Amino acid sequence: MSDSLDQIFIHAKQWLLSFMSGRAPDWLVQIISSLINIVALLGVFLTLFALISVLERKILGRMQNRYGPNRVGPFGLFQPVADGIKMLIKEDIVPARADKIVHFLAPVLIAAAAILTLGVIPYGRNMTPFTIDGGILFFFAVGSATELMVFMAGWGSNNKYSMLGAMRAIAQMISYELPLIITVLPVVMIVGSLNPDKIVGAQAAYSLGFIPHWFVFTPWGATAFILFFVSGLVESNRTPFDVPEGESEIVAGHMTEYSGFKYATFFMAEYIGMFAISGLGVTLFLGGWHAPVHFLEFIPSYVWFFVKLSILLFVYIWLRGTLPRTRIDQIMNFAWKFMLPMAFTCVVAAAVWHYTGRGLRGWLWSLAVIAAVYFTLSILLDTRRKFAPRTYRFAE
Amino acid sequence: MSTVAFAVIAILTLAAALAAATLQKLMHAALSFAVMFVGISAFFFLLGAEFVGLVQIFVYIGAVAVLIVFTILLTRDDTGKVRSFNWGGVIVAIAVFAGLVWAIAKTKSLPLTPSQIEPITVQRIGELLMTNYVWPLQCVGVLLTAALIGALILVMEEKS
Amino acid sequence: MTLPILLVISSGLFCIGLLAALSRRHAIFILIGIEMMLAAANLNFIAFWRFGPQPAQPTGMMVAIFAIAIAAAEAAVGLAMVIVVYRHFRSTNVDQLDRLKG
Amino acid sequence: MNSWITNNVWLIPAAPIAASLLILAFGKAARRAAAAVAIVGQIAALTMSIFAFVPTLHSHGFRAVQNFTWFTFGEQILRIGFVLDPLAAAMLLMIALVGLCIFVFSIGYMGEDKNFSRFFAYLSFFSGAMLGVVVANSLLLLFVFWELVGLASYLLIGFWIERPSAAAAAKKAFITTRIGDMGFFLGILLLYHRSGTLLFYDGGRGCLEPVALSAIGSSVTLVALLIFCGAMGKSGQFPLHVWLPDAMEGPTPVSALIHAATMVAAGVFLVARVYPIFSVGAINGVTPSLTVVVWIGVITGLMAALIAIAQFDIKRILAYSTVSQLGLMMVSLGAGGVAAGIMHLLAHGFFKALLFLGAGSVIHGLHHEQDIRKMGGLHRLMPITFLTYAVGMMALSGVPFFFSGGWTKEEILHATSNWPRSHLPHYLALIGVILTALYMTRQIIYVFFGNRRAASEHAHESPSVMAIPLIVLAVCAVFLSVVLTPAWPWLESYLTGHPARFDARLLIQPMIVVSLALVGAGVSVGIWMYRRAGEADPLQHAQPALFRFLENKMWIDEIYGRTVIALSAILARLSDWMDRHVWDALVQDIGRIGQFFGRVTTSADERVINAGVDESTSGAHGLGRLMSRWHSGQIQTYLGAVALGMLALVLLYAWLG
Repeated sequence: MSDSLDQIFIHAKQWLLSFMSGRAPDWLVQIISSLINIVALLGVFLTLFALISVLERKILGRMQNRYGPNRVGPFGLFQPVADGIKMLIKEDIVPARADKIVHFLAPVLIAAAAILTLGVIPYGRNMTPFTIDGGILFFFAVGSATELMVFMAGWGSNNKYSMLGAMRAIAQMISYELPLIITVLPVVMIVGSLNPDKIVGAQAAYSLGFIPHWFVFTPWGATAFILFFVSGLVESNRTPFDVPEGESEIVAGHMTEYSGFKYATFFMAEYIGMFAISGLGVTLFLGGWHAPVHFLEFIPSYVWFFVKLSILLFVYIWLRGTLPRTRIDQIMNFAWKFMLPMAFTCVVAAAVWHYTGRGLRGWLWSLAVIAAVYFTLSILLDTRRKFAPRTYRFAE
Repeated sequence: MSTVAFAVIAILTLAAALAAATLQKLMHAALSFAVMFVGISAFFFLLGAEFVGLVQIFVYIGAVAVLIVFTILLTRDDTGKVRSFNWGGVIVAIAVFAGLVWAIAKTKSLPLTPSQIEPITVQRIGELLMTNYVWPLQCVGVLLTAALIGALILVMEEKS
Repeated sequence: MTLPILLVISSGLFCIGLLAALSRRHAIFILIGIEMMLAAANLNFIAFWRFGPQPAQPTGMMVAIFAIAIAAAEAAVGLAMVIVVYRHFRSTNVDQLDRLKG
Repeated sequence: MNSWITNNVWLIPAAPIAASLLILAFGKAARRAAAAVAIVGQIAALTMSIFAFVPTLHSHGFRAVQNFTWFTFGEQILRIGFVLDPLAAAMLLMIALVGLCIFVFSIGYMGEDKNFSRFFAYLSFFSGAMLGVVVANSLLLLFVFWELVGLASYLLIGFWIERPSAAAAAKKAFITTRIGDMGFFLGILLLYHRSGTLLFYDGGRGCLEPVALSAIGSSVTLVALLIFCGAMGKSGQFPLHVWLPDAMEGPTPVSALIHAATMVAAGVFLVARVYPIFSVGAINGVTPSLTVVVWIGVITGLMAALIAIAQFDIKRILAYSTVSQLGLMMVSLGAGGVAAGIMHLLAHGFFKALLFLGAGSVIHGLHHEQDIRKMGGLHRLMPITFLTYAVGMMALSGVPFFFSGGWTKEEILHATSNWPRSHLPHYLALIGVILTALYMTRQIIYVFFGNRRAASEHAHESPSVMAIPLIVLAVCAVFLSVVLTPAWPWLESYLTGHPARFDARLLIQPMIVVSLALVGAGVSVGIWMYRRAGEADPLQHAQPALFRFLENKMWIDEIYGRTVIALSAILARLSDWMDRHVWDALVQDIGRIGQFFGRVTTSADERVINAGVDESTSGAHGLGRLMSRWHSGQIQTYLGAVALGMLALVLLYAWLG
């Protein structure tokens, strides 16, 4: 019973394809199969996008002691529909001096890249849309293209705010891409594969029946996960790292000159990027679609995935409601002086964990490595002085 | 199917390359350059070298193309507007192309079909990099570090 | 998809790269051309590996990977040099850069 | 038996080289650290050398070899390796110990130099390379280290680069030794061509082992002589000796380390190492190549000893003495006394380093005065230096019984007297011994006795950091004689592999008497001649023409200047002329042809313009510009030429294949 529920979508797809087999040539079947995957992916994530966009506003509203959208539909749930219609029928303005082709291509490509990254994440048992041997590498390869698109948006608009925003965005994205990728390294090292399915598979076991073997429960995994999450925040330009868009400083960064549906596309790409990076985090560190305890395995795998994804998304929104925006120099310093060394430490700690037998001993050793580097860094960076409560002196 | 895909990719790649070489606006050329690398990566995928294709996208689109557009931004000048094209280069390029094609056509022993192989997994590449190719790998690491430091020192503003 | 066609394509790419490197006056175009030629060479490596007698040994892939890494280093240094030259001469037109003495 | 060091001999040269790199990485400011690192590296090398020495004691004819593949190209596999045998072990010990003494001495001597740390980096580098020469088991690897030694020597001679004379001396040393190395390299190539291997010992297949030796065939004499060319260059044998005296421009510790104890010995060591090649097909121990070695050695030894009598620079005297002693070693090797030659080499390493350091101490004490005519009466002011110097002098002169040099010299004389080809080298060697005693007596009288002259007014004894190495070396120079005596020839048996027996009767031999008499004669003549030596040399008074001849080093430098160097200058002028008048004219003509084409196309252009086709005018204009810009200096033009060249190659290849 639970098994059939788990595989219900797989069976449905096979049922659909069974009409075709024998009647259509093989390549057509292949294309149809891919198309089904794509349509399903788009359907799920566009719905999720709509849902999250309204939920974010609701949750932020709660946090800021106000209601948030509550006019359209029950609890304001139809708000995204209304927004979508508004965006569609708005006038599409292209600046006169803009580089028209580039200006047009930027949102299209950025959305395409964001959606492509979704393709390699395993959403449930046997539910990876596209199995590539180097799936993780694919994710980052496509993800890194985003920078170019952001640049295109900034350049194509022929506006200095756009250009400034794009430059800021690229600078911080490039800086944080390093820790992002290096924190993935320990997982890849320990699993010995770049294939997301294998990475999820490596986290399947449980100790004593209730401690899952997720990588986040090892010292290096926990550290790497935190670093990964922070880098993910930067990569998706979310608060507290939303300098590129910084409404109060440079209007809306590289999206300043976009309106109507193009703007909506940017918005969507940003959210989808966020989903993708959270999904990757779930896959790499939080056991993918595995249940947190053994006896809960009867609940379908994709449910678990989306539960974990939702929790991560909630943290994103929570952070947005909590933290102020950081300065660009703080962001850069943090990336190069703290994130990068810590990310390398994770790699070392994972190696230590592996060679001391992956048991309790390895756990303690890798904890020691990370703690040692952490405290050394905190001394070197003089955090005690820099992050002490400020004392204000007023003119007397 | 793969023939059609091959033809499409070939046309796309060559068109993008031509655009990158001849477009008047530098920025457009740089973007076409990125498109061309997507095309080449697609070739790599078709040929079964997925890993190399991904690395290519990663390095060229994620890093080199961004570097190029940054450099374009930092070196904007008006001399770019002057129409400056060297027709001698065209002749040389065409001559070289003709020569190469002639040489290819003249070589009779080129195989026409790829032999069947197991797909090369990333794991195998990793093992090779850490065993047979470990010294080249180290050398490339040193080279990249040196290039990084060298580039930084080059562009550092002189203290005045 | 046969080896000769692949070779023709890659020589086409090579020659377009050559065209960019020879014909355009802007230094960045020369770099773009060189990168293109390197990419064409990589394509050749992969093609020869795939059609060669020993495709089980991924030598061609390995060479291509190293070539990509080296090309990246070359691009970084080359672009840095373009920036320095621009700062010095206020120009990136290689026609004007024929003095050995700065 | 096989301790770990026999399997890791490479660590011994690696330690000082690593120290050198470390020092260079520190930079200029870290003076104390530089000296400390260098000395630690040297101590490590010394310790490992002692460990390496121990297993060679246990069995006679011990030899540990490790070979490995360096690289493979095509069918050829190039293998290199390291070897540890008594010869190598004894050399290791000597080099490491002498080196350590000199390192310590240098702390004092170079104390005020601003490039202190660079000096230690070079010294360590040199020491490592020299140790590498000793343990190499492949002629190629040996050659690599040999060249590194040459490089280190170049850097150290020219250490005070701001002095033009030092720079010139460094260049001279480098180029002169390069001439020899050219021959050496040709010899290596020929050897590889004939025998197919460059490994010395390779389980029966190495080039010093019978199979390969017989494969070399008739060209073995040529191979041996070519290799000897290298040895001549490094060891300062006539006619390539001219660089060694000039090399004294370097700091004195350098002279001690490189140009007395170790590097110049490399040539002798090389001959000893590849001795099987020299002695292939020996009849009665005589081969053509060995005969050449003997005569070269004799000429060098006698000539240098004569020149040494008429020099006034304290270091130059020692330098010519070194040349002379190296000649003696070569004679010994050539005459069949391999063990005697090597023993003299080891003993010479100690006492000559001692003498040089003593000279350094004097120079230091006299504020960098090197002219012996301005010294005098120092035996009271610098007692330690004087005593140790006297020990060195007696060892060098060959005073028997108590000093190492005496026994080894006696062995050499013994070997030469048994040489069947001719007795002339033997007699000439005897004259050399007398001359050695003579010039050393002269030097010591000038420097330490007599009146205090100009420079010795403010002399002072050197600090202990310089005095202690002197004492250590002096003790070595004396106590080495214990293992050298004919009564208990332990070192000889160790080197040759025959067990030693103690036999006190052998202490008294005819040769001992002869050499005692010779030394006595030399010393007493010296004392008699120089007892009242002042600013002017007595010999100069007696035989002005002869003295001038000797003082000017027999005009060999001048002869070279008139012949070899003049010839190459003529050649240089000739090629300069060719460049100016032939090649340049050719280039200009080609340029004119290009211009002509340009003009042709320009006129064609005008007609096309007249025809009024706008598109093609710009094309033709571009073409015309391309043609007239043939020599423009534009990077893209060059790129295009490269592309065309590549195209030509491709076409050629496709056409041929």
